[in-house]
Amino acid sequence: MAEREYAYFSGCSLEGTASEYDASVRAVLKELNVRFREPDDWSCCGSTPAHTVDHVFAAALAARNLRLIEKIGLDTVIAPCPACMTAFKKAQHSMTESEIFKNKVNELLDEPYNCGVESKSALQVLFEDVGLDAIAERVTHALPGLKVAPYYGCILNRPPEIAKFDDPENPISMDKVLMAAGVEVTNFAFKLECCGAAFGVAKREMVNQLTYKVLSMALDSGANCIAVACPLCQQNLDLRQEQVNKTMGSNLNIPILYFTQILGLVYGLPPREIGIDKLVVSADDIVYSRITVEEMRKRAELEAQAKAKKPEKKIAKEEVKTEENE
Amino acid sequence: MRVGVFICHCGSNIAGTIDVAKVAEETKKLPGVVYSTTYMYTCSEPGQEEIQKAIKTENLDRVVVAACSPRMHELTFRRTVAKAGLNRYFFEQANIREHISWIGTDKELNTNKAIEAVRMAVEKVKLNKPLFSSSFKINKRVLVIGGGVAGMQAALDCADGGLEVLLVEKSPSVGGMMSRLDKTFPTIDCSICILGPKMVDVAQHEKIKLYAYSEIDEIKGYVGNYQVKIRKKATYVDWNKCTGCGACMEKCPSKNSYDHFNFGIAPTRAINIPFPQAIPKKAKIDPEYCRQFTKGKCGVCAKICPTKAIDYEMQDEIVTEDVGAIIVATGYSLIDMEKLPEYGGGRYPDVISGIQYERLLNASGPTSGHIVRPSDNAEPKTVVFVACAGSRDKSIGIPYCSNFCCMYIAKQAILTKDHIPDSQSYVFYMDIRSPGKGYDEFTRRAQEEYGVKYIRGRVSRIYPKGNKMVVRGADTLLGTQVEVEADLVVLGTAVISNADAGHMAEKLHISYDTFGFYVEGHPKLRPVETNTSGVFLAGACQGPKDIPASVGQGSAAASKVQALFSKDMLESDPAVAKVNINACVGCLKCVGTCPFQAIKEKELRDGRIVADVIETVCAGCGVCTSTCPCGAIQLQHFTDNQILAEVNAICLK
Amino acid sequence: MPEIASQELRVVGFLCNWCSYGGADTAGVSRFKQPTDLRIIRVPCSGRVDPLFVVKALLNGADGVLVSGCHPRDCHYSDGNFYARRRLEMLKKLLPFLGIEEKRFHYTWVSASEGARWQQTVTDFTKRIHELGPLHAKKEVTP
Amino acid sequence: MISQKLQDAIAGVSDKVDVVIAYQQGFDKLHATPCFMTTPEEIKNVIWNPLCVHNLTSYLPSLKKKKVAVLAKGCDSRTILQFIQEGLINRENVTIIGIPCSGVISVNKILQAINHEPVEDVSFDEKGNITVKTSKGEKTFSLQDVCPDKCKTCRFPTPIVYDVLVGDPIESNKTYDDAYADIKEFENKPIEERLKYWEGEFDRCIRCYACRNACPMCVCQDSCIAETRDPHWISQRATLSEKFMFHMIHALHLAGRCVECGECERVCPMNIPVNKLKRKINLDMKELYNYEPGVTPEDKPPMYTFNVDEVTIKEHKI
Repeated sequence: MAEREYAYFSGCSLEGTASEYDASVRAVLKELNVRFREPDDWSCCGSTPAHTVDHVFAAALAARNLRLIEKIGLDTVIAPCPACMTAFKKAQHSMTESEIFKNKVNELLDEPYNCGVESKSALQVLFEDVGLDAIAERVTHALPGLKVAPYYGCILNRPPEIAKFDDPENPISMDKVLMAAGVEVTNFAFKLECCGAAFGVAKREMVNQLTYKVLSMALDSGANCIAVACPLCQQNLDLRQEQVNKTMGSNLNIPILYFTQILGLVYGLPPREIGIDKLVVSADDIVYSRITVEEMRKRAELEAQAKAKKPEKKIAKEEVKTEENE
Repeated sequence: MRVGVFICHCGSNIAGTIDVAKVAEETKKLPGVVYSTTYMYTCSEPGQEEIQKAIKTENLDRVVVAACSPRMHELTFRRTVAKAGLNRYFFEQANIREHISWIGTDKELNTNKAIEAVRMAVEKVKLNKPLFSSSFKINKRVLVIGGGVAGMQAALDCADGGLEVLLVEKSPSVGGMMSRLDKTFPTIDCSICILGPKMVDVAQHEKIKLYAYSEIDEIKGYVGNYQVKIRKKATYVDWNKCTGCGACMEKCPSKNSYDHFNFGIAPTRAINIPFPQAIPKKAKIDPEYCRQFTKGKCGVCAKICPTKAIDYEMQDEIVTEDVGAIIVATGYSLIDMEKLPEYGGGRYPDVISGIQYERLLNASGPTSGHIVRPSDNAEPKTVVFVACAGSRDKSIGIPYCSNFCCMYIAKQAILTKDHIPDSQSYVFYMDIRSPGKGYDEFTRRAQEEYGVKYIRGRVSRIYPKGNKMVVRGADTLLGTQVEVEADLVVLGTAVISNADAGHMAEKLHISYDTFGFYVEGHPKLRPVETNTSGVFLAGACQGPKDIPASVGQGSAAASKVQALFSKDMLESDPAVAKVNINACVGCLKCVGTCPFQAIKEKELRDGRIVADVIETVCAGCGVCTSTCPCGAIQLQHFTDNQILAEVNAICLK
Repeated sequence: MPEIASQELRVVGFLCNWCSYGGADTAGVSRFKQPTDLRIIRVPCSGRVDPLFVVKALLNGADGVLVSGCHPRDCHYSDGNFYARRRLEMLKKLLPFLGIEEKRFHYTWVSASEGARWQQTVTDFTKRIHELGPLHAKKEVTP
Repeated sequence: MISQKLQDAIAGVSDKVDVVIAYQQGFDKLHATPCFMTTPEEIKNVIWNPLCVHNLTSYLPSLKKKKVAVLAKGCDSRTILQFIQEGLINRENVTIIGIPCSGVISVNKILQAINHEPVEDVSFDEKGNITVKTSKGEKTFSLQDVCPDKCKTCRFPTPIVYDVLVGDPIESNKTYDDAYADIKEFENKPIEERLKYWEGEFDRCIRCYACRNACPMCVCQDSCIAETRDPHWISQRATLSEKFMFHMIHALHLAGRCVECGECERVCPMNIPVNKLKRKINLDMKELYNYEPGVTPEDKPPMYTFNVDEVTIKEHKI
């Protein structure tokens, strides 16, 4: 791992509203000895209204940044924000697919981009490059009682031909990463469901309903916390809960953490350093519940002894399989 | 040399985009051509008479017909010229329809291309030699691969016709998919009740030799004379001793073995008899679950068995059989639910496949016909059926329709109502495909008499909510989203070819399409033949099929075999390799490359070594001809000179 | 007779009877439109295609040669296309050494059911030959 | 003196065989010529010097049923191995008298240098120089200047296979890449240039078939399709395309079989680089199937076999 070096593209939201995501990602990468550099003079990734009006322009915005990275001699960029990542991956995709498109884009740039940079989300890097073992190795703390519903949002792994990461309908990377870190995850059916954030301003009613669905489904799945990997998801699910409660007559109060914040906690990082305090729905209970792995082991033993008295039967669930017939 | 050329209009199929008159007039100028004419439908009887007349009046000694593909009518016209007294190989067919008139839009270019096509044929036919087929004895035994309803039908029809039949079934019992079904549409009669007797007949027919739990290892030879290696898989139970009493199954301690017969809807024992009506009704051990194999100790069944039939040391056994024809009825598989993540990908116990539901409905199934949900064994009140679960879905590579899901879903919905009168069924569908006799009425009954709610639209997601499964989809007729809270969801999973369909095809030298289904000789006119003579198709291995269609094909394939075996001798195709012993230098490179070991070395009287072709074994591929450096071994009808003549006809300017 | 000047080039195809010739038929039956340059020679098996046929065609006036057989493992004669694959690959590497663009010669696998694939192959290959232009404009040919 | 050792070696095996094939003096000092010896008396005629250029193993297939002892240089020994691979000879019938060779002499090069004056005498010095005496005086050449090109990159100065070895083995410092440097270089020329080159070379061909007749691997002999009517691959017309076709037939029939003994080029009266095409194919055979003709007896010539999965052959896209 160590010898490899990545580029790091924080992007606008991680500079602002999602600074805790930025902080936690950097902290976790540091903990896992992932080396990275930031390109100087980076600019908008193109995932702004740009891509709704002009694809070449949007791609050019992305390609400019990718070119900067290419120039400092790096071939992979970590873009924690899915919007940036998708903008990059999309530009990369369409520029490598079509020579014509590539030329159009490069015409707009000071220096032509030679498509030499692969873009990955922080999750993708942890899951594919760092690997679950390395993630598990570093764990020092446990969060007993914490049940996390991993929420992937809409673009982290879609569309498949562009994201080229995880299953478009049933992603499991975040589940795996959190499990590797010793965190319990629930079987969350709405891990991809639209939270409506994109319409946050235009169609508030609808967004409230959608957000409500996602949050309540998380609770139904037995979760007491939602893990996200996208600033927009986080903001919408976290910030909107009060509003949702008003309109839907619910009283939701479930903390929305970046999955990197949860990793930070089990890695024993100080909560401030990973911006836990910036959350709207307080995650203090989770922080207080944190204990060291040793204590956790002791508890487990005690429970085991208690259990030992009444042995339980369990029938392994058979996976459903079709069989050839002749 | 007097060549006659006959250009076919094929109605407007050819004449529409080719100036046939010009082709006739131009080709008349070719050296050797003494007669050239056009005809509306050359393959018609009067059309063929025209050719025969011309052969007489113009005393032609070679004939070229420019018409459709030789794959269509070559044999027809060979017979035509033969009737007129010419050797049937004094004929060539130029394909100006499939390869020209149907694919080119520019009439001038097409016409020119047609003229050249005829010129090639003329140049070749001038070099054609008279060939005479020799005849060889055939082995009148038939091998049927697959003991599903199609295979059994084929086997029984052949056997009743007096032929010796070998029926090879991969699983421990014959019966195939149909033996798993509860009722059959549209008559709702009990599947096993109508299939059972056939299964018994198969077992008892003195002409049928059944190889259950066996697979095909290797097939060698050619039509009339195949050598087949059959692998009898180890059952670890001596079937000669086993009485099928089932005592072992009751006592077997490993109770969580995967039940292939029930598609895993419920576990079975490591030693098991697949189902009560199994034929043969014998037990077999699944070593991956049996404790004797996994843990190395147990032996309960061995102790319990009254006839001491258990044999943990048993090995696979290979037997070799000779047959003259092969009927392939290997059936189909169903797509793995893991391929459908948006429907839970098999993670939710209460989302099951149609065939699993079939087992739940079935009185001899794991629940003795009581419909219960796998998760909590509760009786479902709301059941949602999802048609086209995988079918007609390009994104997972299954663009085709699975043919019978619409019907069995209607059937299952009806049966659900019968079993649970206060239940409500929903069906999400794309289109209702019910083109069979009595089929459409049946789907209507489901809706009108049984109140099944049909929702036209695809399901986008299935997710659990409390102890229910929420099915969310579009209702394209109302143009809204719909969500149904179901107790049980049944997926009409797509029909796919068997995982090993490709390998089987390779063993048989038959071709298969992109989806692994076997390719028939002609999509309309040779539905059960393959391009490999002596090998026939029956049932769903050729494409998704319901029961009547499969049975029909089984009988059709059987009748084809009967026809083939109606003669004692078969005519060998004379278009085989022939050695010119004067040119052969005996380097024997051909011997090494022949895929059929059809070439042996032969010592001449003067002690010279030359290659020698075994005519009946040679399949006529011509690999030897392109191997031989001195052109001494020539594939008749496709000799170097004949192909060169065609090359020169279009290249030399 | 020369191909219609300037419009067509001379493209020769050797097709195995069982797969590719059938594939070409399927394309026809499905009315998949194709360029008219191709002239098809039917052979029982791609294993019958002596590389010398290809050379002969190219030397004697063809601008491009296409050989198509059954997909590997799917040969009607079980092994024919395996031999073809080796021989034709050898030729493909040799042609440029002789000064003949290897693009002028293509060998591929098309099954009897792949009408669309055949249409694509013919269309693309013919297009490529037209991009290369005539092979024989620059050199004297035959008697 | 090596010739003496050689004669002893031959005497040693001669009683076990029907015929011994070696070299003897030709019509002048500059020419050696093959000799077929059936009696011990003839052995004294045997000579060995850098003028012994012929590949004597070429005669083996025609003597398949006889017991033969044959003189083989390093390059010639590859021919024998190829014969074994293709089952054209029975190894047990052949006694190979191997003879390490530090390079032979291209008689043509000498003749050109002395512009075809009648040769009076030829002598060699220990440094391997050759001195040729004509009425016009003496000329001395170093072996390097007058050896055939194949010797300059020879990787097998010592026979790979032999029963008796006469003289001490010689090591070669040449590599595979050395041997094919010229091919690689030619491949880098512009394509038009390549076509022009071959047209120029083949146009000189007079279809004398000397290359074919001298080729040890041309098994067809009188049945060569260059001359038959059935099959009728080429006419006798003296057009470029027919000449071109002839050389393609020769090349493709030797695909993956040519042992690069160079006989074809040695005998070509028009100095056509006949061997070049075959060596190019050999290069490809090495790349594709890691196959090199005539180096191991167990190999199978790549054109007569196949792998179901050809890892080295990528499917071609249009």
